Amino acid sequence: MAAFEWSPLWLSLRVALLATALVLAAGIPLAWLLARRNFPGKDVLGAVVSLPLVLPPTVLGYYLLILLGNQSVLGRWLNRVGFPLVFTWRGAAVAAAVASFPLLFETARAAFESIDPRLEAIARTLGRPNLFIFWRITLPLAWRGILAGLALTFARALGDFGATLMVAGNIPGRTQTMSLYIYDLVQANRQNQANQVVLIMTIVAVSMLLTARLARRAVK
Amino acid sequence: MAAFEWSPLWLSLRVALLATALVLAAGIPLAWLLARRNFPGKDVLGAVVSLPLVLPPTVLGYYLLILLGNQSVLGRWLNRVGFPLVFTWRGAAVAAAVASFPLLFETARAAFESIDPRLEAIARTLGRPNLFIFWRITLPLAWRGILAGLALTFARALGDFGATLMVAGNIPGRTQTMSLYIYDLVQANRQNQANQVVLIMTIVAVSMLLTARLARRAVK
Amino acid sequence: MLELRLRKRLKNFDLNLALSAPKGITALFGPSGAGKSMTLACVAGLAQPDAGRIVLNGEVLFDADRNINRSPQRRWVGYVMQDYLLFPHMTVAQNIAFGLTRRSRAEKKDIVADALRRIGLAGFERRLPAELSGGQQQRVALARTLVTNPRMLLLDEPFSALDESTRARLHRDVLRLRAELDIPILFVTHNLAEAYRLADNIAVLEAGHLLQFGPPETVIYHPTSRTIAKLTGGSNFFKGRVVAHSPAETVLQVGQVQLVAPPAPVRAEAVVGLSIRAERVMLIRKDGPGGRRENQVQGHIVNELTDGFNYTLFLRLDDGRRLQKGGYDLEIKLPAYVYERLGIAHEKRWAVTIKRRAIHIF
Amino acid sequence: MLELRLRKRLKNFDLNLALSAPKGITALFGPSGAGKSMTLACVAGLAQPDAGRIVLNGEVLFDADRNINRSPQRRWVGYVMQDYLLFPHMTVAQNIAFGLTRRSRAEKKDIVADALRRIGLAGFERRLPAELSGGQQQRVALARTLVTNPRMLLLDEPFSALDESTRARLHRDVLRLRAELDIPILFVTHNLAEAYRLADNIAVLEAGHLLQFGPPETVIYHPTSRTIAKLTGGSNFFKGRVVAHSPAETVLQVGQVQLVAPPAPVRAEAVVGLSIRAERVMLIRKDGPGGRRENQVQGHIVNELTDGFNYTLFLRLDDGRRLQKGGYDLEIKLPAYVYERLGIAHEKRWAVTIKRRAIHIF
Amino acid sequence: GPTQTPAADDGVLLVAAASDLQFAFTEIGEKFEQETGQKTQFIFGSTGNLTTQVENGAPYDLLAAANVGYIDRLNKNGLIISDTRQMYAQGHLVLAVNRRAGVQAVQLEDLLDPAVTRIAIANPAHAPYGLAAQEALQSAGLWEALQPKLVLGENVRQTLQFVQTGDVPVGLVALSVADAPEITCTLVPTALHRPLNQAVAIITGTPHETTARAFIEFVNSSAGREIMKRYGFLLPGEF
Ligand SMILES: Nc1ncnc2c1ncn2[C@@H]1O[C@H](COP(=O)(O)OP(=O)(O)OP(=O)(O)O)[C@@H](O)[C@H]1O
Ligand SMILES: Nc1ncnc2c1ncn2[C@@H]1O[C@H](COP(=O)(O)OP(=O)(O)OP(=O)(O)O)[C@@H](O)[C@H]1O
Ligand SMILES: [Mg+2]
Ligand SMILES: [Mg+2]
Repeated sequence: MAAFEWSPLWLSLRVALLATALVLAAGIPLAWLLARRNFPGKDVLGAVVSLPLVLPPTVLGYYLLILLGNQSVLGRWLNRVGFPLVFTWRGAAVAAAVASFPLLFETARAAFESIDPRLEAIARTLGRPNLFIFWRITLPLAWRGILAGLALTFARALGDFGATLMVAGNIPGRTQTMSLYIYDLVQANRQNQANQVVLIMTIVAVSMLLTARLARRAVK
Repeated sequence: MAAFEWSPLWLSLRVALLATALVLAAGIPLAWLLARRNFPGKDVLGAVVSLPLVLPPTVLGYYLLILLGNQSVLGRWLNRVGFPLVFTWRGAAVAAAVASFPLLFETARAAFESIDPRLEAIARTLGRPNLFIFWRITLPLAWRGILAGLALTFARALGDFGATLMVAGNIPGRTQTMSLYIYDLVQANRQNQANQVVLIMTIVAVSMLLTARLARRAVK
Repeated sequence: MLELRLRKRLKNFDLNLALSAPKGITALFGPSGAGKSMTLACVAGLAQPDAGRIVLNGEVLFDADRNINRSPQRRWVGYVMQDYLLFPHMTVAQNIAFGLTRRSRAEKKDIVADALRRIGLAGFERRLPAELSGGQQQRVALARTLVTNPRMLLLDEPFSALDESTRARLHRDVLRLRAELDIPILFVTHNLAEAYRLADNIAVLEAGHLLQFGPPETVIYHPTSRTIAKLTGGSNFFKGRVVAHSPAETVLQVGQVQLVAPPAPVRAEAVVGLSIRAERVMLIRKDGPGGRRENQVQGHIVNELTDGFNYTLFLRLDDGRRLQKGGYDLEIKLPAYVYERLGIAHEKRWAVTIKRRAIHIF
Repeated sequence: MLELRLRKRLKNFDLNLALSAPKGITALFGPSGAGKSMTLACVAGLAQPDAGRIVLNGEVLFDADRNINRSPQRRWVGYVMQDYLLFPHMTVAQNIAFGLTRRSRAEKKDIVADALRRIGLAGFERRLPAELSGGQQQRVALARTLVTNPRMLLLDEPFSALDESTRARLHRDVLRLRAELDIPILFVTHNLAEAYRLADNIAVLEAGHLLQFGPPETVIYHPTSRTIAKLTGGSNFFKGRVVAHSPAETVLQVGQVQLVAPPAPVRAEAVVGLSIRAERVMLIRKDGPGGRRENQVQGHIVNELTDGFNYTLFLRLDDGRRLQKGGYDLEIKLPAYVYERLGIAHEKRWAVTIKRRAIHIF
Repeated sequence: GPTQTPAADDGVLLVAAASDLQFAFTEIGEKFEQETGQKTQFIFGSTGNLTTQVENGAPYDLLAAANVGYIDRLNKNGLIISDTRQMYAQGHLVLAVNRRAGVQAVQLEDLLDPAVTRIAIANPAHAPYGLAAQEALQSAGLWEALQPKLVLGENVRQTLQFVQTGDVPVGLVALSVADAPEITCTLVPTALHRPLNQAVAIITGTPHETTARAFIEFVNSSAGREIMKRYGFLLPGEF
């Protein structure tokens, strides 16, 4: 049996972390906006951002490739500024982020909606700016939901296959994530090795989810 | 341009609905158990059931195929009782259910954990059995989270590709869901038709998500 | 000075209120559901009136016509809500320090420790709200607001969950605050004694309307309506016909009795409402100085109640001199030691005198 | 009959309590944080004692030694929590009907309508809890529990958010319930008058311990400790030395004054605590019958407070006859009309008599 | 042997076929129906997946693999009717270049040009054309040097998509799928890699054995061969 390939694992973790960070940065504000503010088209927007889940990942990846590749203005611009996304690990992260965005978004929105708005209101009478209140009251109170969403996002990003494959290619050592590696092994009928890698992936994922869980327990 | 094929859409909806129902039936009790009861290994169990998300769907499908196909005891038994799963639309639903199980499970667990346990406690002093309390107090109070999880589950089931592909095959008219159809069209270089189908899929998904949203608004 | 004019549609009635609360303590008094809390919420900026204007010390906080609606942060109003609403994920110390801005960590710590000492919870810094008793939570909510030095205080039944001695201590704190800060304080309470003790003015609300506004003595001794008289502990409500009236007195025919009451703006023969304060009806000692007293009537005690400190006697007047039909005519309240000294336990027939000051006409 | 023995470790002290509450109303009385709510939670089965035993009418609800811990459902105990805890997603009607089992839809509707009428909220069936005022929520919580016909009632400050007249109406309801149902009712209150009026027994708690248990009169007039005397509205706390004692009386040296007190189980020369009830100190009328009274002293009023119905006077005794060092010696409470009749506003020098019954030794 | 799933048997012939047959078989299917009135339904996918599915009871009637190895794997387990196993085509590897990529590549050595930033091939780990591409590059002595430029597609179709979108200028794909307007192709000499022998077989237990045999016959008929040829396959007898 071949020696175990560690590079896909590191790459996967890197991709999943970056993707989760991206989702976090975009998803939390959007979720808050849709939970707490009213504006026309709000529900449609909410449904639209959940779309990446509905499309088959490969197809999603295909559209992303077209959007980010050098056929598009955006892609060419990214190329020019020296920050190309397609066929890079960063691209894999972007693809995974788009694919798993709804997971955080939806759970965070539900969590925000469940908070008693009077708690935020009373915080405002205490004279603190809204951003401060968001950090100190809203976010901590929505923490459970957000953490659940984060765990889902991270897991999904770790496991993303279709979108990553299209956008990042499957370049061994560069963009071949764990998911792609496992897929290749299974396809190549190297079941034993695949099982071994799945096992390692499982251990890594379970221990990360467990850590998150215990951290949540601790802050509670 | 060829006439639009409706059968994949109906099939997809059927598959997604059955999958969502399955996830609901299994996910809610499990989520409640993990949110409200303490037992050894509870955290590990919680992490393990989130695994389907981490595995690339095709690989997940591969394992499911082996588990449910006629190479396995379970698969042969299913066959004998006249309820085969592999290469049927029910199999597609099972695959989609497994793949999207963590979505409902995680969000429902977070929602259950966010409920003030004293509300359930006071309900118990009012003499109602625990199951009644679960139905009338716990579930409605966790509703937001559960609905978010359901929307995610449904969308994910609708969009499932890898697992369905492996377990159910991609048999037009029988197990070819929307997702697989889109994939086929893209593969067959029929971009225009693919775009058209994606558009319809998008409209269907958005309107279903919107309906759920409005329903949620109404009960609130 | 808080000037308030607001209208807000509620489920069962419209809140429709105009009120000027000067510096010092204004007690909001009224039955459950009168709109007291909603009024405070509007002032704090947590609820939005449909129409009206809220001005604090000349600054417009809200003006529906001019579309002004300051955010709660920019109103600098301290608000202690009826159900406390501590931040459940923060410790007691974090809760209290929440509104403290531009202070060093050490300063904050000092302020918090000081506040906790004052509310009798020194050493509770690291507790979570869920680990506090009801009264402890209430005090923390109070402290959380007080440390922010607001320009106005809104206190919604801030002592309802406290025992007498803790309450008395906090009363002293509130009075000290009033003296030190010189800001308007709106204070909701159901406890008339508390309102009287603390308030410079009492505002009586019912069903969203302001019924009366004035110093405690006025509201208690000169209620302008039966509702207010009831709310402020009045009893013995009757209807009477004006027999005569002069700048010196009003004479009323109540049932079979003529009562001399204080002067009032009434017309002859008009039917008016009146109440007789139960604690102002005097039993006449048999060994006391003789001579007929004002509004003297005679009867026997048919029932009595006590709360340990006071007795409530129910007196039925002799036939031919009844104030009303029914089991009894007059409710009389007297301290337990008077009850004992007069030997009421053994002697049920009494003559009583109703001082004219005890009678309110509205 | 509820028999209760429990021990539970809390953050700042241990709850350690044994109590037998017979049928009828037992008021739990004690300072904020004493452990009253926690005791109720243990009885209802919402908190678990570390040790002990809870027996209701002979049925063991909890026994740590025998590992018995009945579920709340099987305790049939009605519990109204301090913070109401209405089900936020249900209407008022649904909340109240929650505990109604085996009833037809129509029956339920009748029961709910009846309960709502009784708490003065007829027509509020379809409101959500968030659309109710604090006092309205409290009443709904009460109704929700009462309709279930429990075998025991636990009421945690059930009237704290209500105005006097609503409260009085509900008092009557509770008294009627006691008569009809004949079950033990544990009733937490901070209002001594309420406790006295409603309760058959008062249990005084402090820091998790039962200090005294007995009928209201006993607890109020014969407090067994300074804490209880304080809680039950006592004032004028002193230390005194026993000069003489006989089965008829105890003579105490308090400061520079000798006081004659009721007989008490004390030793000669012992230093004891005593309190003098403020409402039992009598001012001596200058026009009254002459002659020296019991424990008569002389002084002048240095300060006075009023809540509209009563005056509290602070009397400083003449030098050489001081009870204690400091600004004043005696707190005296009297009704407002007495204050007026005696003309205290204009006359500050008074002789007073301290009836021996006013003195409690502990 | 595999049990047929009792799905509604509508008499349609289910043909599982490798991705590189996507276009050729679709056309053959239409012709076959015209001639015989027999409907066919194609399931295109990676041969590996399709084989695994057959092993687990997929209700396919026949499998047209891109690599004879998979047919042999099934044969070993008795999952195909042995006598039906036969070669039907040989695939051809081409060098596909995106017209707008601005690179000139007509032979493998041109791939060394720095203008060729990336090269798409199917995944050699499991895709037959990927393996052929690897062998060809190895034979040409370029494998090591080109390693950093490689982007791996899941199958030939996806590999071509990389080139079609222009994100990868050049790819090594099957001639059978390379007919796209954005693409120019050059054949890669077959000598550079082991032959891409494609085999077909009927699955054991199919209720449509006769029809399946007819279909294989049709592929090998002159009409079928004509179509296959047009899509760039070499046919039995030609290799
Ligand atoms: N969110 C709401 N929507 C509609 N009506 C409401 C809402 N909140 C309160 N009300 C109603 O408005 C009235 C005034 O409520 P408010 O809370 O101001 O009463 P309150 O005077 O504070 O009473 P309490 O002494 O019981 O606290 C009540 O009758 C209540 O039912
Ligand atoms: N969950 C908890 N964990 C630890 N300590 C607690 C918890 N809940 C309450 N306590 C503490 O136990 C003591 C008794 O609390 P309890 O709620 O029984 O007081 P209480 O007598 O009802 O007071 P109040 O009149 O203020 O409601 C308090 O000092 C409180 O701080
Ligand atoms: Mg209120
Ligand atoms: Mg309490």
